[in-house]
Amino acid sequence: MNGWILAAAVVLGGGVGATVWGVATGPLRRRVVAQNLCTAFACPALLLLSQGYDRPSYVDLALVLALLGPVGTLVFARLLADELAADPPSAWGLTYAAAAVGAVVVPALCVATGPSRAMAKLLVVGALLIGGNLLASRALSGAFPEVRRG
Amino acid sequence: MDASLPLLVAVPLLGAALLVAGGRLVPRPVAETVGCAVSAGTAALALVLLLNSSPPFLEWSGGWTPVQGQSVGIVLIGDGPGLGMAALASLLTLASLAYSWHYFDEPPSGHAGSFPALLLLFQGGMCGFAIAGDLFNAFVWFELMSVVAYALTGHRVEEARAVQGALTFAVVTSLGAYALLMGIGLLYARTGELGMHAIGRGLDAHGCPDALVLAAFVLVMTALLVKSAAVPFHFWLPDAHAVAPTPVCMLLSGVMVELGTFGVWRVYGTVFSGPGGVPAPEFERALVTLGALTAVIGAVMCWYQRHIKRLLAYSTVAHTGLFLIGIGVLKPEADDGIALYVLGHAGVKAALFACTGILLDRYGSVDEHALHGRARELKGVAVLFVLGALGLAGLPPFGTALGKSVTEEAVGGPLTVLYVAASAVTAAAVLRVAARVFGGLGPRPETGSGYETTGSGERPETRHRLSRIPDTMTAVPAVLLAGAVAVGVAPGFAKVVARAVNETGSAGVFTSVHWTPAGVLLGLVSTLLAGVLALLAVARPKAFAAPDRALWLRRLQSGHVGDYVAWVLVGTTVLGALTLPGMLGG
Amino acid sequence: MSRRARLWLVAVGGAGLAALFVAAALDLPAFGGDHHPYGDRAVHAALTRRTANVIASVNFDQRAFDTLGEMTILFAAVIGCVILLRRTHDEHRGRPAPEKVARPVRRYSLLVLPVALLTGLYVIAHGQLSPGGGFQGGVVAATSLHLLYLGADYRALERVRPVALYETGDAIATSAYVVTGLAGLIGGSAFLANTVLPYGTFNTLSSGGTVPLLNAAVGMEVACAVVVLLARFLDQTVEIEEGNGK
Amino acid sequence: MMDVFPYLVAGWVFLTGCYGLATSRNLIHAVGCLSVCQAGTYVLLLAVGYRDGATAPVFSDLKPGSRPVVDPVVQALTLTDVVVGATVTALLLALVVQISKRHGTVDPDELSELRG
Amino acid sequence: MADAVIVVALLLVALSATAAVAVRDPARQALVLSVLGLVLAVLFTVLQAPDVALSQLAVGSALTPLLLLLAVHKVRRRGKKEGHHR
Repeated sequence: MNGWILAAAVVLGGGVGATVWGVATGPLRRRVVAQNLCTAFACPALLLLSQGYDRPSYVDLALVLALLGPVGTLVFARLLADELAADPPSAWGLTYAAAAVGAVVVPALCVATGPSRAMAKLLVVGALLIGGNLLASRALSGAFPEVRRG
Repeated sequence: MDASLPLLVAVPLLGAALLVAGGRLVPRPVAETVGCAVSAGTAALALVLLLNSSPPFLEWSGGWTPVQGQSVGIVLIGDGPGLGMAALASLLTLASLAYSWHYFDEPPSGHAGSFPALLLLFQGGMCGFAIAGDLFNAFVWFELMSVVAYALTGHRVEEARAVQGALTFAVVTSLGAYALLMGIGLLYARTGELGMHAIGRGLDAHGCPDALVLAAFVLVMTALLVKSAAVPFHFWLPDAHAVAPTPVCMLLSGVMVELGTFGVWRVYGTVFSGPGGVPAPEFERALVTLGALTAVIGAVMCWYQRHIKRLLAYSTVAHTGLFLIGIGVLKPEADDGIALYVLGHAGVKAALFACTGILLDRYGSVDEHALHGRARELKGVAVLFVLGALGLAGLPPFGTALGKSVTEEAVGGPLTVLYVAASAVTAAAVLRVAARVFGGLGPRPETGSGYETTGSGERPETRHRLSRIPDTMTAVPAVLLAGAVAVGVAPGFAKVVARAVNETGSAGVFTSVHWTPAGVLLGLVSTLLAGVLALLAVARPKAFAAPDRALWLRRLQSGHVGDYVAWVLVGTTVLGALTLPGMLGG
Repeated sequence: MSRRARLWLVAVGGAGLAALFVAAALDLPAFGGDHHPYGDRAVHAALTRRTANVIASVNFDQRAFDTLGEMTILFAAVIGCVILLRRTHDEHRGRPAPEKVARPVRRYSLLVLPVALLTGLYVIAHGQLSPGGGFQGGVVAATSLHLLYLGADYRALERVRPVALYETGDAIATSAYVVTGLAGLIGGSAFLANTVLPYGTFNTLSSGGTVPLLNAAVGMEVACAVVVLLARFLDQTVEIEEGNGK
Repeated sequence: MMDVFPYLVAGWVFLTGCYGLATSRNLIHAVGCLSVCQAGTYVLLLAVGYRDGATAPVFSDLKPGSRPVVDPVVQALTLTDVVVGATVTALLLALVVQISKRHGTVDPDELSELRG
Repeated sequence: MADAVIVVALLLVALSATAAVAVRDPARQALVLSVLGLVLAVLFTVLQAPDVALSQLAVGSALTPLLLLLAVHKVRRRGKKEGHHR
């Protein structure tokens, strides 16, 4: 057992566990936020696991998740827009907390890997993850002025 | 020669892919011709391989022949029964392609090739399942066959019944497939192998059977029994077969259901028949019990139907029950009989569906009551329909009669009575339909609205209602019936079939199969019984068609997906309970 | 059947199956055990064929026949969906109203689209080396195209997505897989035999003989198939309306 | 406990899916339940192939033979299974969409055809 | 000790699978299913099956929820329209 895996277990048990509970109960606005946060917690956990197992190739998983996770949330934001407009979610505290997990994990891993191609990949994953999550979160809360497009 | 075994799958798949790729560019007749040609080519290949399959051979896909008895590849079995089923599936696909030739419903624009392509994929899936010697590979082809069948069943999306039947079919069969996968997982955990023979050896090496073997057996059999529609896994079948387009019904009832039965035979024979598997008495108890129940319920429900396709679907259920009994008794003679019975039944049942399709396309209804006397003008179709009914009853010299009589002698005792009764009742129901619809005999039945599915309100499957019956649509059932007769009378054919079955099935015990006076007599008895029952039903509709007595049984067939899933769960438990007693001692 | 009766059936059947399964689980070899004869043989076989990702070797070489079935299932499902979700006689095509999209969402989508597409291609191309392969990469690539639907609108998506072309691509990729298999039969020893091409150098893009070819065929097939599937569903949701009169 | 726990989870997931399928009041929900059933099969297969202290048999960043590896065969099987699951889900949803058009409902209790 | 993370992942899978069945509204179920897909991917990773995890991510996080939601949308839109006609 090394510290990386332990950290991953904590992130999974605490963060993802809470989102599973959040997505299963409560009003719709809470559920969509939980779904979004699930990506935000699972992705750092995958990065930690990759480091813990000493398998750099597992980083691909986190990369794909960082790309597709927010896309999934945007799908929900788009297709559930009517229901969400009536009762917009807003959980900025939690969103920033989740983003912070990513923001802590990625630099820590960068330090562990040292400057290399792997580190560039990690940074890309981190940027995609945090950017995507904040954006998806804002899209859910309907904070954007809407633009009509021809 | 042996290396061409995978082509049985590859050729139809390639044909289907090309049809879809080029379907946009070519007109419909070209697409249909290509479909027929590919299907016929595959059938020819299957027949050639079948003729060369003595002694049976194994083919390793990807050239991974075993090193020191172990391989990492997928094994395909080229033996008589497997190749026979592949040939049967291919020939029936050809028949249904010919039947749908030019007349079947208009394809969506730009997709002229999609219906023949789906039939070819179906053929590929069935051939793959028939020759699979690897349990997971069998799952893959099982799933391909199922996925294509769902799409084909729901093909007429404008029919409310079609989409509902297709969904029920899809949910129940998929659940069965996932059960099969759980079973594969358990077997892989125990033996670390996927080839059927390899798993069998692994189980034997482990010693006496235990709960794991029992659970794996139940889960694997659940999938195959769902496919072969044994009670209580059978509920999807009438719903799906009654709503599928006629050419598809011919395939579903004619060979897909029988492939499930074949799968039971194959998997038991290769995986579970050794000392580490399921003991023979337990297997026999489970299969004969379920088979008898299936035959009885299928026959009773068949009798009470007025939707003609649904009636035929229930007769398939009844006959599957008879097949399962024959396989369950584990006697070489019964296996031979069932092989012949399946061949004859495929021809007869497909022909009956084809005739019903003509009724649907001509009159826009498949309701026995509404069609009363309306089809008097269709003399030729009437003859074919009656011949089909007699074949179903087991009138010599139909192949069904030969197969049935051989099996009856093998099973003996009360089961023989069941064989006679089930085939007589289902045939009587079909004869009753013939008398009313084509002959206009008896009083016009009342069109009450009980708890039942009527056959009216169905739309023809052709572009317009047919005013003249095209020759292809009558020629196909005629050829199929001729084939069913040929199974019974072609000199030496029965011996060849028996030899091919025994070579793989019965560890070197060879039996001789031929007509016997007793068998002929039993065939005549069941035909006579069918005729008498049908006449009485036509003459005294009130006394014989009182559905109230069977209402509780009919209520079980509720068309509700949840009910059917619940029955599947109950079925697994029953199967487990039936198999359990002898396994406890070990 | 009443809901109550059904619940009873589920309870009885479920309890039986659960008991059976628990009994079986107790007889299973302990989790994490060391007995994997087939697995060990597969690893050995993959290394002799110089394929770094053993799963790719199992999928596209040792058990390539299974993958043929798997991709055919997908192919069949696509044809099935095209047929099941066709526009019927009583329906007509409506003109979808332009969707409102927030500007940041649009920017994000258009920015991520090329990244996701590249990632998909990368995952396909490295299928025989690192985790991934035709299926995973194909889904990612096809999903990325639909960022256009999220970021711009349905009509923008339709412009880059001639469905007919993707249907043909799907069919061509499927035939390519079968034809590669036939090449193994004609030029080598057996159907789908990986003996036609040299095995190359371990852990490079061209290693593994026909594995990269089959992998690419599956990638193309899956990408096209997912695009067509989603197109059918989007078509139903966005465009097709039921007409009141004909 | 750890020896059988993963298998029990697989069984639980499978049976839960079956329960949901049987009691579902909405066909789209039923399709979701079917995919839960299938998740049970994934868990079982991968649990069967696991080996203590081993890593994935992917040698792009690993020297062959340097560490024990888990069973690749079950992973290939599960991969096939995932694909099959996705396609079956799509096909079933297509049928549900048509059912809602033709029957005007997706509640299985209200589908009144095909009885008896 | 390396088992701890496996146990956590298994528990998460069991919980979210139960939730996916218990949540009866299809749109909300789609949300739970997307989380289930993600949790399964994590489980596959800890069971050392990155290939399967990757395909589960690709299918479970975006594709299946999109299909489910599109179906829900279509069915609901129909329901609304019918309500207007009656």
